[in-house]
Amino acid sequence: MLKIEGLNQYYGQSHTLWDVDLHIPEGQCTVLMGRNGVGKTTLLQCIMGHQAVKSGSMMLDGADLLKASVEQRPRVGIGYVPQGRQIFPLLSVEENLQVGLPVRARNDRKIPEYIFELFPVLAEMMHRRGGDLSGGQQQQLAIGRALVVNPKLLILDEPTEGIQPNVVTEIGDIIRKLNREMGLTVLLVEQKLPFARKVGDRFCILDRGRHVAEGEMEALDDKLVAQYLTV
Amino acid sequence: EETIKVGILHSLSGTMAISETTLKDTMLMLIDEQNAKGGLLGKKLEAVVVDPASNWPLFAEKARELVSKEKVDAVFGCWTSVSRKSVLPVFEETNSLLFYPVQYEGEESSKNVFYTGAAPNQQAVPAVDYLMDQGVERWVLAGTDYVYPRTTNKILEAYLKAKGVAAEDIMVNYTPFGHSDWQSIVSDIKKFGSTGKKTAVVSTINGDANVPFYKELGSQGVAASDIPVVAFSVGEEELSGIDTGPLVGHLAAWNYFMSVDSEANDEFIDSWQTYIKNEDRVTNDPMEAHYLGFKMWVEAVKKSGTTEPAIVQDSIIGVSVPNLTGGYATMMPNHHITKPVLIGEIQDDGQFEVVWNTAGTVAGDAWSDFLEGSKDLISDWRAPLSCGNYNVKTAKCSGQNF
Amino acid sequence: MSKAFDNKSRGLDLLVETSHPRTSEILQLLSDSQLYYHKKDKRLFIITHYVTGKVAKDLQGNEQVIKKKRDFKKVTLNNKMRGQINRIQAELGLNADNPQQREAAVRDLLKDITPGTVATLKTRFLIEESKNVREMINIALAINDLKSSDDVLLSNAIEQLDGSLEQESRSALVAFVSTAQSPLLKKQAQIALKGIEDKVQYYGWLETLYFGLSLGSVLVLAGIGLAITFGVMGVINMAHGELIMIGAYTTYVIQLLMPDHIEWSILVAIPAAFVVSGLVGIAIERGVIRFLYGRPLETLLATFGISLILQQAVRSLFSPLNRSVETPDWMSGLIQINPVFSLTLSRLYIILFCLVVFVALLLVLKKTALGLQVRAVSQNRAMARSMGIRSNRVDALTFGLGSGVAGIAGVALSQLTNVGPNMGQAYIIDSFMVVVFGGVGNLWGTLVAGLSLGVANKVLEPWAGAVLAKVLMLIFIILFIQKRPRGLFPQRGRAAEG
Amino acid sequence: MGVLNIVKNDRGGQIMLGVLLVITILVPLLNLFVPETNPLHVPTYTVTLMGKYLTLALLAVAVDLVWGYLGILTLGHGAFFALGGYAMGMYLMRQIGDRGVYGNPELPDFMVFLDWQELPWFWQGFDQFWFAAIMIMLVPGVLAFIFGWLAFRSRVSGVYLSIITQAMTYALMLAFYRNEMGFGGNNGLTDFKDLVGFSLQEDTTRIGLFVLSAVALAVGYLICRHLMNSRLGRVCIAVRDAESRARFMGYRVENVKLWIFVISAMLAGVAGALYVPQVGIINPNEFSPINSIEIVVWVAVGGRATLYGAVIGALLINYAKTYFTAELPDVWLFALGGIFVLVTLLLPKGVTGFVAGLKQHKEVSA
Amino acid sequence: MSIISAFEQAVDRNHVYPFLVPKQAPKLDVSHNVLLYLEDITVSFDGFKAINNLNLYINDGELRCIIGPNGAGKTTMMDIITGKTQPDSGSAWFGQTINLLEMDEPAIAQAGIGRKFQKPTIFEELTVWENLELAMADDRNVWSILNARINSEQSSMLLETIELIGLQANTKMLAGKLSHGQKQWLEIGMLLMQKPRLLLVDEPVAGMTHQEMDRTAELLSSLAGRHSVVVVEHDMDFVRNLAGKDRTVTVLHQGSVLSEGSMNKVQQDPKVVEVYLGE
Ligand SMILES: Nc1ncnc2c1ncn2[C@@H]1O[C@H](COP(=O)(O)OP(=O)(O)OP(=O)(O)O)[C@@H](O)[C@H]1O
Ligand SMILES: Nc1ncnc2c1ncn2[C@@H]1O[C@H](COP(=O)(O)OP(=O)(O)OP(=O)(O)O)[C@@H](O)[C@H]1O
Ligand SMILES: NC(N)=O
Ligand SMILES: [Mg+2]
Ligand SMILES: [Mg+2]
Repeated sequence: MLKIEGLNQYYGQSHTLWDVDLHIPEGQCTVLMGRNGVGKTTLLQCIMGHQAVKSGSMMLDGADLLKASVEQRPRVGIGYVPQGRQIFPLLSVEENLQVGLPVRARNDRKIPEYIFELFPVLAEMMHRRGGDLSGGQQQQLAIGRALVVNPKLLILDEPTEGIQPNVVTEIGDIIRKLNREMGLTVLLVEQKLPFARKVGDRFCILDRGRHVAEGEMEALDDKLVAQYLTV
Repeated sequence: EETIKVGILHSLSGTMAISETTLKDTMLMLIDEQNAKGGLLGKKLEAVVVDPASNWPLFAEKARELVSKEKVDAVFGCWTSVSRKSVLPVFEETNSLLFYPVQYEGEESSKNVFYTGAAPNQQAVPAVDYLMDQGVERWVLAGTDYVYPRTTNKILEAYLKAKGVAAEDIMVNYTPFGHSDWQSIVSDIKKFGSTGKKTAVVSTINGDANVPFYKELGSQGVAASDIPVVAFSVGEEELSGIDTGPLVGHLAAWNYFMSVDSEANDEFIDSWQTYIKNEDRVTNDPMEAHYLGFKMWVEAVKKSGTTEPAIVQDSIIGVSVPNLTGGYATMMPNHHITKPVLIGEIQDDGQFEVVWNTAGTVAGDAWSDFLEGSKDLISDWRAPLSCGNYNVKTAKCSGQNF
Repeated sequence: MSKAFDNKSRGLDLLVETSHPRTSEILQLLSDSQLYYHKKDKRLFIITHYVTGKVAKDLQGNEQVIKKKRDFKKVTLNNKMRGQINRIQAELGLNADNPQQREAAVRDLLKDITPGTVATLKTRFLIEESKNVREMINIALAINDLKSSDDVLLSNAIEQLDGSLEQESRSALVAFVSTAQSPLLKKQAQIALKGIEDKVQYYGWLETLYFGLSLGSVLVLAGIGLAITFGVMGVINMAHGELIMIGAYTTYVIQLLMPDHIEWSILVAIPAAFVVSGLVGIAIERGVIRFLYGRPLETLLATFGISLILQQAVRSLFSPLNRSVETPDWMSGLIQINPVFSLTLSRLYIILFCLVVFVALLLVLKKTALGLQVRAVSQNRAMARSMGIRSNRVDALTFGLGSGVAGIAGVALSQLTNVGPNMGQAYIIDSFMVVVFGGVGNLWGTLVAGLSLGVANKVLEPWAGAVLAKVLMLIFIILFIQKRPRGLFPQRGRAAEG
Repeated sequence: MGVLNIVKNDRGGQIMLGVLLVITILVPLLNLFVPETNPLHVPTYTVTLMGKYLTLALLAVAVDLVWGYLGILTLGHGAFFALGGYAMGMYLMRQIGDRGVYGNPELPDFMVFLDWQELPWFWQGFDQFWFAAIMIMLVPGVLAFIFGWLAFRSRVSGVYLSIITQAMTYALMLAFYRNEMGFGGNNGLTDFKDLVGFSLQEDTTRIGLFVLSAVALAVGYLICRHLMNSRLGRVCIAVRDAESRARFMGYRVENVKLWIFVISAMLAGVAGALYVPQVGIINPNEFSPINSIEIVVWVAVGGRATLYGAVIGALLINYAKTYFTAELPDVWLFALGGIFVLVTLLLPKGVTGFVAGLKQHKEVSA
Repeated sequence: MSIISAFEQAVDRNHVYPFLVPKQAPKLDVSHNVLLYLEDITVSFDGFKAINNLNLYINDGELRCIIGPNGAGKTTMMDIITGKTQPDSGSAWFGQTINLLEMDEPAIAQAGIGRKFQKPTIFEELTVWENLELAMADDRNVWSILNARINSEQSSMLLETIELIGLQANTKMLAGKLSHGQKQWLEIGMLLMQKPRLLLVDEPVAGMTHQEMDRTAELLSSLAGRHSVVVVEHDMDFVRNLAGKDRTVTVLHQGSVLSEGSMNKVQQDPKVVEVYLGE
């Protein structure tokens, strides 16, 4: 579905991503892994258009994503749950969700019910300001908000960070459900191995800005872990 | 080719641009005309325009620039008293000439400044005389809180009391620059004026504050026949920015009105409207003052055959030129000039109709006879006295640097 | 000069004495300054528009074309004569058909009650049908009766004047108290006077409140556009005042374009000013501000530059002089509630207008998709874009909205104050003060802040004077912000801190 | 040497101070010893003008200290400048003595003609230079202290702080416009004659003031640089970027802010005091909020949080003003406004940031 | 106070006004071996009780793990201890003598309570080195920080810490440019530099790899004893690792303590399983 080739990115003078290739097959859940600071978030930001790309190509379902502006990317079907959640702090929970409505089809501009089934806490906190929620609640809101745009590809940057264990399990279940039952393609950045193993179909490892390994989740062995994921 | 440089020091931006820009244009016109007549002493006049931007320190800087850098022979400029005070030391230090065209509070006479606007005795006092004559018994002295209104009102208060007006029949009110909400004050004036005694407002309200003031008078229904307002800072130019419909009958005291019927005036208006390429442009009193100041300077230069300020300073005293109202203006030894005093009523076309005028001209008085500190002072720049503030009691010329 | 006026004045008296049927018509013409005389033959003419080419009618209705500007001369009046005419008209008005006119006529006569007027009033009273007019005549007669020495008559007169708010009643009572012989009557008059004073004081407070609300509305109107560009979008918009100014100039231009429909020009000017200022705002946003998001302090610098440019542009385009904007008739005048309390119409409209603008804006921000998008963008631009919000469009529209509202404020201000190149500067400081005092980003805050500052200012003004009142208000704001460091209606909770 | 140590790592400062030193030595020489006919002659007019610019540059440095390093966008620093100016003005007024137009040895002219009978208490002492010199620093310092003590303790910050600083200067402006305040109202204080015995009309006095301004700027700059080199400077930046974090680390943020604010106000006061004798007038307009906003604009044009950027910005804009108001009197606001807009768009870090960027670029490509 | 006595006081040059007396926290006294007392604390936001009658005691030198569902009030509890939030009722004492509720944030920090935030907060415009320098325990009044110089002892401490947090390569880098995980480490480093008596650590390992988590656990364990440490974390592996067998774990739920005891005990508590652990 998403095909990235030869991607290079710079922060000012410093070269952060080096010739990154990344293939996200349709309908699968790909987990992007790597140590702190290797450029995972940066890569996602390139996909979302928040970081300028120096060279390389990026195709979504055959269409050139690099030509799309930031605000078009959700329209072509990308939902984004950023690292650090990025909730609109002064909007209520409901309004946070409503923000994505204009992306939806004209006759279907309301928040889908299933979001509240996935995250009952959101229904409970409907009128509280997003910024007042606890970290975990915000994370759920961020996922819910990304679902409002009806994405084909859901991108999550460390969504379990700061979430209570049973909710982590739940989020895992939900990601799987979205992926397996609703057919959403998922790109997940995750540091926690057990979680990654549980939800991911495939893995993909970055190291110091380079793409160094990928494969089916089963192929992620101790050697790779030791080489790229431990300090 | 050598020219005679004339400096023009009027704000073209900032709060005072509204009044002063016209004076810059007037000066340019006068200089053009003079050049068309062949210039002066066989040389062309050259105007040097700078913009002191309604900023008082900048006035001093620009004045120095004109005198020291541009080497102009005379400067025509300033509107507010503070700008004049700011440049005064520069002109005194460099011993050069400034022509100041605006009515002011008096209490000044500099060797280097020629005051072609009215002193209080040429505007305020006659206006009050007129109103008294019309039966006014209660007085509101309303002004912007700065030196000109304060001094003028001080003089008027002393004058009114001397004429037997009781203290409770005088209401004094000051407002900040650019005051825009006049509701309470107009309402107070209304109340003050509703006791049965004939009441009038003497307004020294300055500049931008006038429009909202008159609008408020209009909307609270204060008609000129009930409580007339006589203003010293509202002329044709100011009226051109106000809907005059509700103001008909309110008064102003000046030494010139555009509506005055005289040949010289017709000619002046014609050349102004031609120069500025706008048939609707009005003329006003400070313009006449510049007109007079410029003519006097030209005469004085011709008389002495040089533009040297030190010499022109002496030769200009006593110079007499026709004014625009059909009389003559003479430069007095105290550097003020003689002027007729006119009272006009606002008409709905934004003009003033003269309803009263002095029989002849009045000489400007640098030092008011109604102020404790200055009633003993006189000014005479002719030798041997050569002093702007000579105390007749102590027979001393208070220490000035020259 | 004044001699001439004295003669004219005597002429008027003569005219009245002849009780010519056209007396009142001529008086009206005089006070409307439509009466002219031909310079040569001294005949009187009626001229409605003194323009060469139009016709002048003489009193017999013969027409004559105006050929030269100086052929005719207006019959001028001075204030004394205007007073005289008013008075004569009042006496004539006593027999007018309209009861309000008759009441006004009696009220005019109160100023100077002579035996002659007493007689006229007494005759009128017999045939008068309107209750109000009879009441007014009674007051006039009572004032007259206070001069008598008959105790019963006096007591009745005092009773009649009790509660009357006419200034003349009060003066008459005050005069009576100071000279009264009978202690009993004196007491009675004092009580009546006290009652009147209390009432006057009460209305005085109402008046202060009204003045305060109207000043407050001006502050709110001036500030509310800024509450959007600055409060919501975070642009320190120093050009806000100039956007107000552009709205005011738009009003002026509209009036120039429709000189025969001044009445309606204001209604046309409101949308026009919104559009013009809005477009200028959009141009500023697209041209400059959009490069500065995330650098709020730099918007200060750039918009300060823009404000200088706009000021000078207006100076170059329209001249540095103030422009005259007329007030349509339906907006001028006042509603006289009673002799000591009246509402000026223009202010009343402005209060209402302010509320309408406020409610409209509130609805836009709270109830529309645009409103939600605006808030989302202002809180987290990058994330909003990732949710599909076209932030460019939203920014331009929002800035345009705020600017347009500033333009509307300009229309309102053109009715109250100068329309000139400096007018923007006069409002920018106050606008920021109001928005910040209310709490940045909160429209309600702006409303409450503006109105309460207006009222407080008007309460302070009588005893502190206009200058000190303003100084005290500023000190109050400084101290208030110590108590509530985020304004009247602060953003609360965790969100505001982070 | 201490001074060199302070600017050890400060290229911009070194250059700026170097140029300042050269000018300070050269200009008086060119004024006094080069004949007027020589093109190299620097007229007194120019010397005074430069002296004025230098005082404004010192003011800009004071603003940069609190805005650039502490993040306090002050829109009221003109007030401290004006207060310093008034303190100097009062001294200069008292120096006039009986040489005023009314010849009153005690009262300034404006008091005489408004019929004041005696000198108000707050004018006492200003006939002594040492007293005035103390007041020049003390008055702005105390006002800044009271204001800052209230505001910082209540944690007023951001635009709220900016607006109340603006309210402060606005209130002072209105108050000083009142004639009853006893500071000459709108006309302010003028007609100064001499300063510690030197006539203000003498060229040598003007040169002295110019040199003094240059020295004040240099000393002010070094003080600020020294402060910012210290750990205190880093705490300032920490406070600017994450105030509450600094608090949780145990720093008394309000004290840090307060002292920097007070120091900055005192520098502004000194700048004002040197400004007044050179321009010859002090009037309430100096308190006007627009003036204070302009100062911030100078700093932004020069480049924030560099100190020397403030100097460059102040000199550049004020020179541009002098130049434009003479050369383009009718349209100069277009030019000045245009500069502000363009600088913001094209040089987001101000002139110094641009130059630094150029250099970096060169280094990288080299 | 009568006017006369007020006047006398005003002229008495030895009189010291209370507001002039520098607020000096009393000396820390842990004679009862308890470092932190939170008793009956309640906080509500717009009617919502975030903390409800909370009682919590931390012993001197203890390492305490606190877990609990999202929104249980863990962060709010830290806000109260560090002076950011004032509780509606209850008391908070640091040792026997220091009343935390009467002190503001800097005073509390100077008394010896350090904190790491849930969302990493560092000074983005300062370098890593400078961040750590500012955090370093030292005199904090304005005059001292103006004259502060880093001595060799402090310098080596800085270097040690930088090595410990693995940012040697980034010493001169502006902290704003670090990645999320690096910022976490930097903030831990800053906490260490502060040498607090009590460390409050809110979700230190969010965004770290497993191995880094182990290192962090090791680090925090090594601090216990000399310092008291309160750790809030959702990662159960990390908590298990940290708590070992005998350290106390507290479970917060809806603003009060749901369960307390050893990890084993807590893990088996059905209430905890239901609201928090799941499965
Ligand atoms: N705005 C920026 N400017 C300069 N460098 C940056 C910026 N943002 C990130 N970096 C650097 O780019 C590198 C990659 O950062 P990125 O945030 O993509 O890492 P990450 O893999 O997501 O790490 P983590 O797991 O800690 O979130 C890091 O070394 C970081 O220091
Ligand atoms: N300022 C506030 N205004 C309103 N509600 C608040 C505020 N601060 C916290 N809350 C609410 O209080 C509750 C407790 O929040 P807190 O952040 O302490 O939870 P937490 O235990 O730290 O959760 P997490 O593990 O997700 O970080 C939450 O429901 C939150 O929404
Ligand atoms: N002189 C005046 N009007 O300021
Ligand atoms: Mg990341
Ligand atoms: Mg938390």
